[in-house]
Amino acid sequence: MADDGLLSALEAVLMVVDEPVTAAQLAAALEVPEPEVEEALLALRAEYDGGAPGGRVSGGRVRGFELRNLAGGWRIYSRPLHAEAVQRFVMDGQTARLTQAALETLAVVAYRQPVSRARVSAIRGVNVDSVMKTLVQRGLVEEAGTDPESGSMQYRTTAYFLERLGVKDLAELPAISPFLPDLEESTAIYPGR
Amino acid sequence: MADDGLLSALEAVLMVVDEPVTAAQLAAALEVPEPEVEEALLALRAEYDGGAPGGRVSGGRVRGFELRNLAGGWRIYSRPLHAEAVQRFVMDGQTARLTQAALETLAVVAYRQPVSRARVSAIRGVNVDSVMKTLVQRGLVEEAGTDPESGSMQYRTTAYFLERLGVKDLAELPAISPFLPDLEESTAIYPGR
Amino acid sequence: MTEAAPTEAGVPAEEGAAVVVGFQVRLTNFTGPFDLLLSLISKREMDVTEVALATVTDEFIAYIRALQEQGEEWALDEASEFLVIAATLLDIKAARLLPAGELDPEEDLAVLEARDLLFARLLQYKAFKEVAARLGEELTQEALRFPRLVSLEPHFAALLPELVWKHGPDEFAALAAKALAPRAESVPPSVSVEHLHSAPVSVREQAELLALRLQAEAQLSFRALVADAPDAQVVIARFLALLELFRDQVVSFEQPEALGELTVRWTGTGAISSQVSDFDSLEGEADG
Repeated sequence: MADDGLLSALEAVLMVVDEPVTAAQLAAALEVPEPEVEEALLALRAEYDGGAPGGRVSGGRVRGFELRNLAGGWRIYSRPLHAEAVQRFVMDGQTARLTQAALETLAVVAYRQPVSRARVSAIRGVNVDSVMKTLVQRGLVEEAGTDPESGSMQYRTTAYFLERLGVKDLAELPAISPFLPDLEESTAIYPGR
Repeated sequence: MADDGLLSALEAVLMVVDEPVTAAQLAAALEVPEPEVEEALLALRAEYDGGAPGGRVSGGRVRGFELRNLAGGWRIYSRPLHAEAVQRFVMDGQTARLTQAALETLAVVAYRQPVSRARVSAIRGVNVDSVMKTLVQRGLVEEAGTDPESGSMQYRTTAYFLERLGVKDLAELPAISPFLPDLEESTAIYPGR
Repeated sequence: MTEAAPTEAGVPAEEGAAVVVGFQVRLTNFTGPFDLLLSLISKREMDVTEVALATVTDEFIAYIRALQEQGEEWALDEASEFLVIAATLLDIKAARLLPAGELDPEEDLAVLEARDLLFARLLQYKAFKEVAARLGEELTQEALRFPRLVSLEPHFAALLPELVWKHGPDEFAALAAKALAPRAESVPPSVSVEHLHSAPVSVREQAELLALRLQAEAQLSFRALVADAPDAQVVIARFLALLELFRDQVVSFEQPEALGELTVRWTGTGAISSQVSDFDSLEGEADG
């Protein structure tokens, strides 16, 4: 069970992080073995959620903030319940909604990565060049080198995408239809060509 | 005595704001009378320091963060007790390299200064609040007063930036294409912006 | 073909539905041909089946035609994607209009393959569309949380390791040029020709040619009408042209027995109808 000193030191470091931080990084800073740090992080998370951490008798109140493990790291967030109040102080364009075209393109990249623009275009039935550029610019998608066979640029989603989505890794993405045909790039649906 | 809902909402805001905020600002945002907010802030501070807040039976543990009232504003800081761990984290964890996003933001500031954050965001198509913060923190960019028209804060590059780039003054920056349109519009993948 | 353009399809509009004053048809912007096709199918509450495809073909064509008439500014490369789908739909429909076995086995197979591929692509798109909607919901939900992102306290900031800087003035300028360059949306649309593997055949031109021949001869067999066709595409174009002419009630068909000789008779009066084909006028847009 994590002791109060470790919990407190972890909190102190979490106050200054500006991107998700791994248990390993925290362990290095605190000079404590990583498993202990992991256990303490879980205890903190439970405590902020109103639970009784590590063997304590009673739980506390639900905090206005939460500790989450996303995109491979831990970070403190405000709780969604208070979004309205927080928004008045944090001017942030993050809440801008993606268009359907952007979402669909992002979805194809997420589930087919690494993937070329041509392949995404074939799946969506439209040219995706400009939408892809914007997704790259928004930091949700990045270039992933060229395909050795075709020489075309491949794309993948970023850690920022995972963070924005609120998941730890790609394996946590919602399942897509299991019957999905995996069609190759061919756009040759026209007969006799 | 402050109720849990108010404590939680205050925490949510305080956890994510960068600048100290006053009780009056918090009261306005939460639509709660200012004296109640002040009472709640004091209760939070006591709680973080390990005391028993507002009539509760037992105190909790001392938190790794503390709520401080400086120059009339409230903000959460990491507790000095753990400064050593925080220092180790800052020194190893932080990358000594600027991210691509930071470099591009710096480039826009260099060639469009003095320029507001909103303007840089519009040019880059992404929110630049946090990278601008990093650039200021790194001493590459500084505040250059408010724009008389819009009242927004303007930014410019620093002497340190010129030094790192290896040029004597801004006039020595290589010219870039004169055909670049000065586009303000925001990106079309976000509806209604 | 039905002339009723679809209105208000049940799919969220992108950047708002395009409405032009003075035109009664309200059109929704779709994110692509599959989106439109799915919407048309779901509007009719049908499964993705052959029947559904044949039934919605007219609406699909009518939709893109209405877009055109409305002067809708849509990207040309997207238009061509719509046309590829439209062409496939028309082929499937054409195949259904024929008595079984009329096409030679090779062409028949090609139509079947095209249909199956279209089904597969449509199903694939449907799955991604559904998962995209879920991602959208989750992103929206997640946007209610704000990460703690505050500047370092000055005494910690002072400890940051010295910045590694490797850019010279020219590299930095190149970076600036890239950062300041107009974004993708400002780039004029370009036409993708990836799917054009051979020169397109104009159904309209073929229709005019057939009409002239039929007017001169009064009646001709289909075999005779396609005898000089250089390749399969021209045969298909002429066949489609005949369907259009039949719709315009200027030709009639006679076929005494299944798989027998098809006789085409000119029944029109006066000049050749200039309204030859929905499909062809669209094709003209794509290759013109």
